[in-house]
Amino acid sequence: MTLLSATDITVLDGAVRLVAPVSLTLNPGEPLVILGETGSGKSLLAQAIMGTLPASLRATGVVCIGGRSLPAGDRAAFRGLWGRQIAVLPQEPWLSLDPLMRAAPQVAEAHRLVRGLPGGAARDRAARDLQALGLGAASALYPHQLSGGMAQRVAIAAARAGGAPIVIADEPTKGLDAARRDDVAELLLGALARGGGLLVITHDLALARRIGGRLMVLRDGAVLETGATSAVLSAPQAAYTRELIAADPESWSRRVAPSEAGQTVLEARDLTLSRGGQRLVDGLTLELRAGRILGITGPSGCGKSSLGDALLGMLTPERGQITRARGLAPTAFQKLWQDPVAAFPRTRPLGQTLRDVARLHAAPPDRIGGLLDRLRLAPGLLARRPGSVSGGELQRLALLRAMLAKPRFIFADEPTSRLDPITQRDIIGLLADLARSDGLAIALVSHDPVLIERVADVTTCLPMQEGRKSARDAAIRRKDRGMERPAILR
Amino acid sequence: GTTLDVAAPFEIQSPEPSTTGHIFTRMGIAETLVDADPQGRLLPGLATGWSVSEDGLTWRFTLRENVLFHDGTPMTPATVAGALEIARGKPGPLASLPIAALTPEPGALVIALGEPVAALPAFLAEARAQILAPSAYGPDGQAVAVIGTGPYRVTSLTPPLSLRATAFPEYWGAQPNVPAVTYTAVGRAETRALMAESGDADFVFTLDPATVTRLSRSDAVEILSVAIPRSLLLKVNAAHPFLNSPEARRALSLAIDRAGLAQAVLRYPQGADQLFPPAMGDWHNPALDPLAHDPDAARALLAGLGWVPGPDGILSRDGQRLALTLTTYPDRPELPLVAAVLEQQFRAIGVELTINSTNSSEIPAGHQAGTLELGLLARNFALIPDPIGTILSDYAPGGDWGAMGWQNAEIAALAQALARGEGGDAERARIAAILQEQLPVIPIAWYQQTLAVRTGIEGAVIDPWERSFGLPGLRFAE
Amino acid sequence: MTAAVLPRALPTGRILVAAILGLVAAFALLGPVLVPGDPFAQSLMKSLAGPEPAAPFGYDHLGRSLWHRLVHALRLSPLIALAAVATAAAAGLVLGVVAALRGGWVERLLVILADALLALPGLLMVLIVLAIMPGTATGFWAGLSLVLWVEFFRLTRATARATLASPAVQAARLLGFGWPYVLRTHLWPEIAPLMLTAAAFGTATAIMGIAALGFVSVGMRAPTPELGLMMVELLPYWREAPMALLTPVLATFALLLGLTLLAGGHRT
Amino acid sequence: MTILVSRLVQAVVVALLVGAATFAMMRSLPGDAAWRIAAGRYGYDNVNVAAAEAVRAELGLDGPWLGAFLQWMGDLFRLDFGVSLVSGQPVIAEIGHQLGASLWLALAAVGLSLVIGPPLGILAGLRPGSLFDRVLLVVSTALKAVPQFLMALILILVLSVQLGWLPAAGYGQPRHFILPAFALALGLAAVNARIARDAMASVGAMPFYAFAQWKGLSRAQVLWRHGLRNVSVPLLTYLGLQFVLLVEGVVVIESIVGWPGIGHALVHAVFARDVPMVQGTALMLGLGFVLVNALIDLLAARIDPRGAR
Ligand SMILES: Nc1ncnc2c1ncn2[C@@H]1O[C@H](COP(=O)(O)OP(=O)(O)OP(=O)(O)O)[C@@H](O)[C@H]1O
Ligand SMILES: Nc1ncnc2c1ncn2[C@@H]1O[C@H](COP(=O)(O)OP(=O)(O)OP(=O)(O)O)[C@@H](O)[C@H]1O
Ligand SMILES: [Mg+2]
Ligand SMILES: [Mg+2]
Repeated sequence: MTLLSATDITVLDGAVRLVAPVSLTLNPGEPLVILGETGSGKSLLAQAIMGTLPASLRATGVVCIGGRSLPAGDRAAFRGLWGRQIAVLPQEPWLSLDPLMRAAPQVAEAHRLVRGLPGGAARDRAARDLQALGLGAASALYPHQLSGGMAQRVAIAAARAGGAPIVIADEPTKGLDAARRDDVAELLLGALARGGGLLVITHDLALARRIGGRLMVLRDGAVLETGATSAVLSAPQAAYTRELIAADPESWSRRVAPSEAGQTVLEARDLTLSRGGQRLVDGLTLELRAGRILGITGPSGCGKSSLGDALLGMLTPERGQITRARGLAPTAFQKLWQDPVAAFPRTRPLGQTLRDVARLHAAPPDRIGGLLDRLRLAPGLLARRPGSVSGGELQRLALLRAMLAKPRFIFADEPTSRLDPITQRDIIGLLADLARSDGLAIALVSHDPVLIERVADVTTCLPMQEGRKSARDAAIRRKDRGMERPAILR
Repeated sequence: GTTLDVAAPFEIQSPEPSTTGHIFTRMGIAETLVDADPQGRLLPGLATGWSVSEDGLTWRFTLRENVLFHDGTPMTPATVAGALEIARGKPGPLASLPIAALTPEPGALVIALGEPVAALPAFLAEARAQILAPSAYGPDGQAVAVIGTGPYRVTSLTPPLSLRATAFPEYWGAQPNVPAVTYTAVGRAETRALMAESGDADFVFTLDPATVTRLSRSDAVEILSVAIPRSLLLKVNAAHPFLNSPEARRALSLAIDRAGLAQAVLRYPQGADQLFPPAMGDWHNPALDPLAHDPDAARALLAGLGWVPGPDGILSRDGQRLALTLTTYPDRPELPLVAAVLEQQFRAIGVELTINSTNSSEIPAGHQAGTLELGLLARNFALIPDPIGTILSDYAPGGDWGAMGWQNAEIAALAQALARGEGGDAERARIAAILQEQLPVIPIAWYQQTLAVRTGIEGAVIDPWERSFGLPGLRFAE
Repeated sequence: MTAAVLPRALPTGRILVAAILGLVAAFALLGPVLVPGDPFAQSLMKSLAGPEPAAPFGYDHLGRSLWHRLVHALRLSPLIALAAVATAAAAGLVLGVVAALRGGWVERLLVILADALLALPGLLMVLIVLAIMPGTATGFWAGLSLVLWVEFFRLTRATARATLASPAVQAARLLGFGWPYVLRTHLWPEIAPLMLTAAAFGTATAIMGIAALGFVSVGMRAPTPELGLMMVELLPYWREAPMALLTPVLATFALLLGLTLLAGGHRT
Repeated sequence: MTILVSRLVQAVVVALLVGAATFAMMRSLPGDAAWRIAAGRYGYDNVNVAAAEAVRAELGLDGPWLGAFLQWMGDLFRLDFGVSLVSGQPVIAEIGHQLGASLWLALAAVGLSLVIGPPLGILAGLRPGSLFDRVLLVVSTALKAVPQFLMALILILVLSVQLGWLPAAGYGQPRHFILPAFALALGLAAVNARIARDAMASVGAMPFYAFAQWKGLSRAQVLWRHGLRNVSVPLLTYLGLQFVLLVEGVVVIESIVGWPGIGHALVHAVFARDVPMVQGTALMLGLGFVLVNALIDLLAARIDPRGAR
């Protein structure tokens, strides 16, 4: 018996078709994973199935749930299913919890109001749910006191408290590191074992492997191929799927460094960094040479970005020395920000920003055009603002901007964190080329040890300082809030 | 109801008679030794009678027997002397009198003067000469409570806006008809008018001209209006080089369209054609040549003084523009209005006027400093029920609210004689004539006092001397 | 999310705002051209008379043409208000940027000062300034500027702090740009729309304040035509000549409505 | 705790500012203070040289500069505001009286505005862009664009004169409150409604609001359990700032309806150059603002544990 079947779901924005007719079914105990390019319509498809599409979009098609069949366009009809039939897992768990309510009541209220348990029993059930998820101590905390992973688990408990058998999760591991990703996968699979249905959207191949079941690949709003997850991942049929899988860092070949190292561009000796009263880096010594790539890894919040700030003189070290090579202009030291959108003036067309930099550094008039070609960027992008180009494009434009300043050193902070594997591979490849051709010294930060291992000549792994394990969750939380809030206010 | 609500513009500052006494006498709470009728004739008050010695220096006031203060203590010659002693130590008319001694005697108070003052009883009829019980005063002489002898006794006093009083059962005179009264200070004329209209107040004192027109059509209230001894006048700095000749002042006077002003702005029956209004009885001189409106004559007078029109129509002489500043105050809402009209009427004869509507004290202060040019003001000639007190301080020879930079020995002599009790109608007529000819101040209008009484309240009269609301005489109609 | 709402809500609002403010401005500028006349000239005989070709809105209690007084008033109050808002905005902008750039005790001092000023009712401060400079446009300008700058300062400082600490500014500095460039290209675009909103609200507040003070007789000096003063003067005649009173009331209302819509439209 | 400390600093600076401003006012006002005070005390009919000199002698108005200032600030910090120049009563006593009257009026106004504004605002915020939302926008903007004195007069004309439901002016009985409180409340409610509407619209657009519905709660349950609480925080914060607006309204309204409150006293004191009264009232209002905001800070911190605002 199928738990859910969706037939010919399309999503339209006015006359623009964002999701072509797509059909899918969910069976008990058999998860469905959706993979696909950024912007291919994965989220919209899931939303159409759950009746949670934004009001500006229109959907057609039919969704059958629990023997009832509902037109996908009729949002109101889905209202009664939420919590009772479908557990909707939010994309951003820390934004999905009421910031002014403690964790336990957010779970208990669903037990009481949806499942109809009396108040006391609902509280007991909520406490047991949280206990089972290893959150016993967290039940009286407010969401802002929870780490991303904890918030994720509270949200799952709350979403499932109504007793819905079907779980739909959109990128449940976005922004999480490997350990945390596995925790979440375990949780999702645990629910599945009791005969429920599970739909997971992701572009993390490792997660897809872990979930198993069946896989569906989307591109441009249409299904490219479907099949058993293990089968598709090991023997993809479509060219795009093949490319997607091939772009995974796991399958990159190791980069070969040029034989002779260049001069020392930057040197840090016995560097000790603290931030907010916390020791981040203790007695670190490193040397950056022209043409070489220094890989920097470490868990989230261990101080990778802070190290970059220190190397670029934007953060005063507590102790230690940073020496720049003599004769280099101050602007020869550049940085690629972790969040590229935030590193450009929000309201200025990109072309104008680039021209300002070119003028300041007396770059020849055709320099921008040349670099655009080299980075495979369309000149038309220059007329747009930072918010209206894709993440991959902007990350390359940031690189272009840094190149205009004739840098000798670039600190590249997670330059691919939000990209799908193909775009990620392109950018890293480009950086490596630059190091070789221009004799650039590069510090490359990533939380993905595989990626660093494939690209870097030297690797520094920043350890999480002792006694800061608990602070780590707080750091994640703060960062994510910091990134999300402006988007809402805007 | 059994309570009568009074609304008037005056705020209650404190129980102190020197600042707020006029409210207490108006409300029938405190009384003075001497009383006055609407014609200004003096009547017995807390004193049943008075006499003066041959030389005019010793006055004897026989005090009323069996008068109780509101705290139950009896009024005695000593308490009366004490109250007056405190009163004359504070700013007020009494302070200016040449009193040598106040002596209590059995059943009477004897006042010894340094020089004769014929109007002494009138001075004692003024609100600040009210008699309060000894317990009303604090150790420094400031009043801390209103403990008077009147028909009403204060039950609650909440400065700055309200007061309640009930009939005092042991009052020496007849009991009032209305057992309880309240007083509310309402600064804005339009709010007072609305209170009258909506029935929130039974007795509303002082209405603005427009309201009178409106309320007189309403069935809910009755409007009472009476001419009072108060004039709206233009105080002139006669020492100012532009204004130091009587011709210049007459030219300004001729520029003023008093009839138009009275009808359109003040809505009075007529404008002022001399300084003293008919309400001042024998001071008003019907034989005087009335002041007229004649801009052409005004222009001719100014031309005679050497003023020639400039390109913008404003006159100038020896390179100086005929530009003057007129100081006035908004406490009486009609004053800025009249100022605005004057500005245009003076412009018509080539005089430029800048209006400075400011605190009322700027006029006497400017007088003292010699900086005032023109002042538009409302002068009450009945601060005491005998105008001689005001005439003396304003025109003999000059004073803060009267003549400025102008002296006239004849007026001074006449007024001082009148004050001593010598002379009569002829002297008064002569004073009026001199003022009419010299125009140290330019009269503009005679005031009308107006009040609104809710229909169904009988017995309301207006006291032109602004001493009493006449509450004890009021009655709710059946 | 909220963006989905705005596009539909704005255009009607914009048109309304433009229509109202345009009408008021056109009247203030072109009024005397259409019907020549003098706002001060009195003819007592025409006191409170109805409209006629020379005075399309009729006459006030002193027989002055309401049309011309209104024209004058609609120039005066907005002029004072705009001058005050411009001063306040400039002061707030400069001090706000200085506070955000310099930090330290300069910032703390300015913040404390602004907080304290915020705690004092604006009307009171204008009253105090007006007590020192009575009845003059300069007094109003000074008092209102003193009140209004706080809002601009707070806005600027908050925005500047966030912006100047942003990676975008760090990047510009790394690339070698000076502060003038940063302020122009990074800060100004962020602040400008906020400033516009605050300026529209500030202008409305100022006009309302001038009128309110006129109402408690601390406003402009008669016979200067000012909206609040006109209302006070005509109020006693509300029953005799309701249209005369309504004229300045409606003009004020239109002006304030236009400005508040302008400000509110941006804020939501 | 830091909330209280920063509010305390604010209070001290308010006191300094008020002290310095009123002192400067005392010294730099045009015209002679003794004359002004005499006019305030004795009325325009009776102010003359004698009265002005009496005042001058009594108050010692021509002292040296710096000593007077230090004395002034010293008295201020001992909460000794001195004696009203006009009435001769201790300023503290006078303010005590008036503050009560204003406070009740203000509370009534705020209470009324909260009953009117936020519910309408929330209703509109639940459906942003709807007809109701737009009507509310226009109505609230219009209400905000009516000067307060006008609002009071319109209400008096309609409610007292035409309908005779309420007294036009006066003080003392509960029914006297309704009209002035209502006049104040309408303006406040217009703003409250906008704030509530914007807060509701943005809360409604938050992921957690949608998530609460996805958990299976009904619309009403979500609004009640998650909407109101989150809307209340910005509303509360704004309420603190509104205090300033309220004070300005109180000044105007009190002078119209003859309310014996602090706003009324303030206007009079400024007119009459009663500087100790100006100082006392200004300080009370300033400290009142600080106190109200400190309370609101504490309350908001209880509702919103994130603290960082
Ligand atoms: N509310 C909307 N209005 C109009 N277009 C939208 C809207 N939401 C998404 N889109 C567009 O629809 C397309 C599909 O979006 P969707 O969010 O489903 O992508 P996705 O596959 O989930 O991508 P990602 O991996 O980045 O989450 C994109 O081109 C996107 O720009
Ligand atoms: N501006 C700042 N002020 C104070 N503390 C900060 C600041 N920026 C970062 N921190 C703290 O410093 C620590 C290290 O932050 P950093 O951004 O360097 O980590 P990271 O290794 O780059 O982490 P991620 O992988 O999440 O980017 C965190 O605990 C963070 O909370
Ligand atoms: Mg998506
Ligand atoms: Mg980082």
